[in-house]
Amino acid sequence: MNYNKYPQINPKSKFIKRIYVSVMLFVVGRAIAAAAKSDKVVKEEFKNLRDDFMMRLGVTPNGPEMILGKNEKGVVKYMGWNSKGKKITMNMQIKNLEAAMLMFTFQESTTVATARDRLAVSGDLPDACAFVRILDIVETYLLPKIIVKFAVKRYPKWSQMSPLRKYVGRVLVYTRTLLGI
Amino acid sequence: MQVPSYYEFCCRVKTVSGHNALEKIPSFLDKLDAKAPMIITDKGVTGAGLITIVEEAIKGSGVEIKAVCDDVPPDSDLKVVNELAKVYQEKGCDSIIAVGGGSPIDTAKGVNIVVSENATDLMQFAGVGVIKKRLKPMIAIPTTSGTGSEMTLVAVIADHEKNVKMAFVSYFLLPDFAILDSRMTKTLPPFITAPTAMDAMTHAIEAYTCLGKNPVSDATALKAIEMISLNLLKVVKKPDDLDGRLALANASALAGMSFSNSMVGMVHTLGHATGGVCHVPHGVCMSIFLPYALEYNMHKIKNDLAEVYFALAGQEEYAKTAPGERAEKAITFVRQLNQDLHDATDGKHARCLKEVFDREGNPMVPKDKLSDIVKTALGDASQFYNPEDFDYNDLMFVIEHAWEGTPLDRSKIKKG
Amino acid sequence: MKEIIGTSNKVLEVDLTSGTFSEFTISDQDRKLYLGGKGLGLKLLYDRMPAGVDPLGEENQVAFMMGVLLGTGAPCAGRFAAVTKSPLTGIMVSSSCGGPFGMALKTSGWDGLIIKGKSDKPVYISIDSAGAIIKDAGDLWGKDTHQAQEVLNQEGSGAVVIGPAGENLVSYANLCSGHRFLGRGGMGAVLGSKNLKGIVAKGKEFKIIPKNKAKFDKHKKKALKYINANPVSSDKYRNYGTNTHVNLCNQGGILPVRNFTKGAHGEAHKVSGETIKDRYDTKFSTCKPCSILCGHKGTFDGQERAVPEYETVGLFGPNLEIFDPVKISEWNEICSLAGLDTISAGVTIGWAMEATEKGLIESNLKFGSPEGVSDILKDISERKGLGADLAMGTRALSKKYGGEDFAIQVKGMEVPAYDPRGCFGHALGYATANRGACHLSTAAFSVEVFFKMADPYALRGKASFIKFMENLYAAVNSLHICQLTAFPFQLEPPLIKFTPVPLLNIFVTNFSAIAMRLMDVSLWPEFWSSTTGVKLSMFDFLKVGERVHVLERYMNTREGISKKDDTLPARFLTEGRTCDAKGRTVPLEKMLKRYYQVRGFDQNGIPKDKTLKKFKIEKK
Amino acid sequence: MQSPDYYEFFNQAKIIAGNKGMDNIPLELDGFNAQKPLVLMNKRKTSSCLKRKFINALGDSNMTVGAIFDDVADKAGIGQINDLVGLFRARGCDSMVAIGGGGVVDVAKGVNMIVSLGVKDIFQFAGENKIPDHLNPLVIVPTSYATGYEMTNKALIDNKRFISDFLSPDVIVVDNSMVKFRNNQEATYLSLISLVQAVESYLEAAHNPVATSYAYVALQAIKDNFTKAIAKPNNKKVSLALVNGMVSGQISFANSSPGIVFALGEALSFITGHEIGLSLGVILPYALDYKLKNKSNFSSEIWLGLSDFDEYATTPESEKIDKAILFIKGLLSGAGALIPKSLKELNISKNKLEDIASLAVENTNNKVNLADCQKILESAWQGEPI
Repeated sequence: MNYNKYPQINPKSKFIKRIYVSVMLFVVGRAIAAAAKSDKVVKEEFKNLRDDFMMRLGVTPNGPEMILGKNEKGVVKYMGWNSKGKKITMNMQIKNLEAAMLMFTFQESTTVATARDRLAVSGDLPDACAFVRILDIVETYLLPKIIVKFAVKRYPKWSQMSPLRKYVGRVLVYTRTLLGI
Repeated sequence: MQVPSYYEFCCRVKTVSGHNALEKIPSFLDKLDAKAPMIITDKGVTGAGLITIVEEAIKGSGVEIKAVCDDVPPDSDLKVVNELAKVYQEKGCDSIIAVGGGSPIDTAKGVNIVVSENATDLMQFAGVGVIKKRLKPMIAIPTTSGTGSEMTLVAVIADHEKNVKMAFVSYFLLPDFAILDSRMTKTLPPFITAPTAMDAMTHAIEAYTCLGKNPVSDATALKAIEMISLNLLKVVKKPDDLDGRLALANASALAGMSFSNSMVGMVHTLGHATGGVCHVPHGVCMSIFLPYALEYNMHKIKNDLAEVYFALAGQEEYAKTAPGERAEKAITFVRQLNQDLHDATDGKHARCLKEVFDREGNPMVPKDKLSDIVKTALGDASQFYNPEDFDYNDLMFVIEHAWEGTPLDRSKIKKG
Repeated sequence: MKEIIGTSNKVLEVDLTSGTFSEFTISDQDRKLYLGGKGLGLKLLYDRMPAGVDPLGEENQVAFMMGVLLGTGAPCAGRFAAVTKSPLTGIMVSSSCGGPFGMALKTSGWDGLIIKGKSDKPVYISIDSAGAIIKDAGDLWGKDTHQAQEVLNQEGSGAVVIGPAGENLVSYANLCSGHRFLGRGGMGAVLGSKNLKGIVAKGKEFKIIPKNKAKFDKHKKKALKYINANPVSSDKYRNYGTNTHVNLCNQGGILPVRNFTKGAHGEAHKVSGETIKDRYDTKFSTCKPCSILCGHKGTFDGQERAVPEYETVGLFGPNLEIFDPVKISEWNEICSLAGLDTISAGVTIGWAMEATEKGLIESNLKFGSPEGVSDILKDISERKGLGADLAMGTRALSKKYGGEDFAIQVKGMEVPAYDPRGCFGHALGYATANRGACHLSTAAFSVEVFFKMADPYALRGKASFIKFMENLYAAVNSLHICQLTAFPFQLEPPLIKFTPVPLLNIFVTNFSAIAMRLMDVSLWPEFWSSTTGVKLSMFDFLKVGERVHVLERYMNTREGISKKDDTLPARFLTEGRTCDAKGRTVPLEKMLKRYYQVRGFDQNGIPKDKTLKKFKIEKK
Repeated sequence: MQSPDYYEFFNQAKIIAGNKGMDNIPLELDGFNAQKPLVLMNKRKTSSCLKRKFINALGDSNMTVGAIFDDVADKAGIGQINDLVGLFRARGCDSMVAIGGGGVVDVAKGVNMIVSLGVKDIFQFAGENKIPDHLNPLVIVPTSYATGYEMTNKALIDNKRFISDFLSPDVIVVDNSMVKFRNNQEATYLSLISLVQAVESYLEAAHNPVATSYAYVALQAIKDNFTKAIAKPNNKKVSLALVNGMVSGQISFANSSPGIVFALGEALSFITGHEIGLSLGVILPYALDYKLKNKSNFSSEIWLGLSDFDEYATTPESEKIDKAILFIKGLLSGAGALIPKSLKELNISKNKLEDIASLAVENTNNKVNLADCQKILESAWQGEPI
């Protein structure tokens, strides 16, 4: 048989999608850090987490990823995209780039993605749960209602999040995300 | 039947069911060319003389049982695993037969990891998909027909010294064979049969109503529900009804297939926590919380629940009931089932948390523990598969009713 | 001697069951629509035989059809055709032969002979102008083809017989007349199943005179001029016989080597016609009458034997990786005497060798070693041991033992010695040929590879090119005249002769539809009309060809043939030849789709009603 | 319902179905510690773009593809298998991916036997349970073409049968970009295979609660989509559902004792060369009529698979089976000219029926009854119900 007719194939890297996902991860990371300062619920959630909390949200097998954790002062910070030398306590992996695309283009909400087993979590589960709850809140800050309605199971009511709190929060989160303070 | 735009389903276990299924064990071991199995089980099982049945079934087949270890505690841990692994290696076993409920089977899975990977520290294999090679042949023989852990790829093993619970997730943790033999569950006393069967029932119903549902898990779930509701009371009233026992065993296996693929929701969120905080048996929690969780999710699962009613009550009832009421009826049915079991077991089967007593007869769930339970519950992953979202207050609201045994005041449920 | 002007139009019908015979005349319409030979034979069987009969059963019939030109002295017209349902393929099969039987039957005043029914004991048929007598053949049974003919020829001037292979119902047993054969499709088994050892005709009772003698002679002169001018017919074939193909195929990479895996071989020249000519001093031994003179005999280590035809050489030689003409001629003789089709036999043994290699069967057959071949040939004709299985042909074999991917057959008929991966047009021809893998239904290999008049690997235009060739040869075989005249008659007319080949190539490859219209094939119809006195234009002639082809296709579809059967062995579709660096395989699907369109078949390969109507074929 | 006194059920495969399913292949293979698959296709049976789609799906994973061999023959033969073993080893592959159905999967299983067990001759494994050990991971990506054995524990190589649990695939990836039907003929044939397989696992003889659950899934898929598929074969949703159904159908079939309809259809297509789906379609109605003669054959639950809860519940027990069979016949006649009404129409000459019947018996080693086969074929040929 003529082997050369059937060459070995190394599938290409999906450059554009990688960039898009990295950007989204960056934004989400910074936004969470920001929300941890601006929103009391998020703050609360983080307070309950272990002190050396350090999580990685990434895409298998070869990234992109983002690291988020508490620094020595216990302040929640976005810690960049390289987990080297960091002690990860909770690791959240999206099974593949396409799955990440589905999530970050809001075709699949976190809930749906979890239900469809597109995420693999290792480390202490309670932290993971807290994190997903936080994610939901941050989404409500970052995104317009129409999108978030699909992304979260139930959109916060007046009682839980007054428009005032929401819009002020949104402004704060955005500015902090951009400036990184 | 709606096909979700994406789903996964996997159940690599070869299921063997029958009144004399045990007799097949030698040939199965032979298939995996193993001839020196080690039996892992707990005192309860040996006490009930079930191991002798297994030994009888294997005797004179060339397969030699090298070791029988029945000292697996209800809350097994790393220490036990390592001890058993040592035994396994010393006795030169080449396969594992796990007999019993969740605890022995999980322990056996742990042992299998240690002996197959020659691991010194089991914990380095904790997490999802860390184990990447086939483990030693393993046969699971459930004796409770409830947990379905013979069908799951998860093993939860605690390390009481470090005081952590670690989850091991890998398809290689699935036993090669699950053997359902009516003789194995025959001697299970009614007041235990009831909650374990309700445990399976919960698996099936949640599998059918929660977010991870898919066509295959739906099909198996429906079958499971049907078989349980047809047989449970019969068996509880007449414990040595072998056909009934076998049906329940099958149902539990089917339920296991379903929920290990579609995952479970609120019932387990609360159930795990209650078990964790107050050490209430898993099955008991399940049977108590089931109706409440269904009520809480009602507005999201109306249609699915209506279909569940078909399996619960049978076609005649289903046909008689107006489409709009079927979902409600399903909940009533479950409540009634609990009630009937309560009567049939002269009160041993608990309908609400305050009815749960330990052997000494003192209540296991004091009201002041509820908030702890809920706090723990919020850390349970199963919440993400629940159709409706919930926070601390929601859970408190539900569990308080479950404690009292009063139906939920639906108006108070926050609908998204 | 009595004379027949044109045609007698009398057909003799012998019923072996009842032992009676009758005669009928061919209607003028059938004559005009189907000419004679193959075409008319098919039509007669279509009218007489229901679909779905068992080829080896009583209901199957055999039609021997004498061509219109037979006996007129037209060049290369000493041929007759036979048509029946094949036990090898289960569908219609037709074959053509240059043996003396044709002339004998025709000059006994018969244009055709139909055999039906089944005798309960071995018999032979003796024919003269008065009719047929069925005689006991008890002592002929078991005799080989030559002995049998010697006996029969005492009663007449030409006979056709089966050998032991036919008697034992080997599904690719053939008929022998003189030293020529009705080769393919297992007609021998059909006669065998009817317990009919042979047929002999008295002959020399009538003289055949063309209606329009003057016109006839004019064309005869022209024809002879062409034949003697054409290098292929006057030089290659006349000197080396069909074996001149060996070198041409080897250069073209379409030689069957090691059960069709290689496509070419360094030692091929050892078995080429050229080598054979100067090593085994060959003499003519041809059909009568003939003006091309391709048939030869030679002396192979002391013994005079017929020089094997190219197919035989190709499939017993390179295809088994054996390059010894002596061996090949010996096996050829075994087959001739036993009455075995050498093509099917060669391919079947090739399959057996590969199957042995792959552990599917056990035998002592090995590529490159002549050991065991002559034994297995005898076993096949006697259905002994492994031979009994090989006697089923490769299709049945491979269904039983596996190895369908290297069972080199189409519709059950083994593929002749041209590897279709080197000539895609020819490949399409194999897939669509009515009787199964048949090199004669298009002979496209010659145009694509020998004369380089079309790009062998191009797909454009192949469909209409193949359609044209199929029609042409169907018509030629209905005249009926030797197909080798195609070279002189097609290539010698001025238009083609004086156009440079590269130009032709471009034209045929890209505009085949038009190119085919410009092809001058008038010589053939002229012969026919000058003999019968019935007008037949060149386009009528080609239309007859198309009619014959469509009729045969339609008859086959009634036996269950459809697109699924118009395919090639997996080997040709999935493996490249080792001689081809590109490892090309046949892209059949594409060509087939187009072919069905130009043929007027639906996409499942069934002739459309309007197509049948167009050719006056009434649906049954 | 009660469960039978004894049954076994096995489905080795993890089913991944739906949007972007193929993107999981690298991860799944990694779970088996495999990084370099040999990929098989049959370019004559699957549309050409699938190769590209597959490669794209692997983008941005660390996985290399040893080779994509798209020249697999329609029927598996040892020759090609040996060639591919050579390619497999030359490229240092460690796993198999089969895209499509029929020969592709059989060849993949054949290659897998040799490379996993390091043997020369695989025919020693022909027969039941002859394979001694686990094989390398095998991933199957079904397309719009199937023959009925792909997802099962069976393989057919050089017309020899291999049956062993170790032959079942490890992962089945139904990706909606791979399953689009090329024409409604393809859709019909594929559906008919799973229809027959599902229906036959409802036979009392093989009644098995787990298997019937899978059969239920298959029937539901067909019931909802069969007619649509004939109208719009290239509708993604429909084809996804049907191929899903096909997978479940095959799994139920693999766990039920061989049924007479499938056996006959298989034998018919083997002898006549017609697509198995077509053969099944012609035989099914006549076989059903034959079975009807003693209803005990069927479990009335089959009607649940072909209707919905309400309809099922409101149908009196005695009519369920009749309704089910009526419904199936309805489906078939809905396919119109795609399924001939009789074997005669297929131009199958009568003298072949005998061989077909006996082959069917032989293939199921006498698990089906010759007389039944003959009767069914006879009536299917005539086109008249028994």
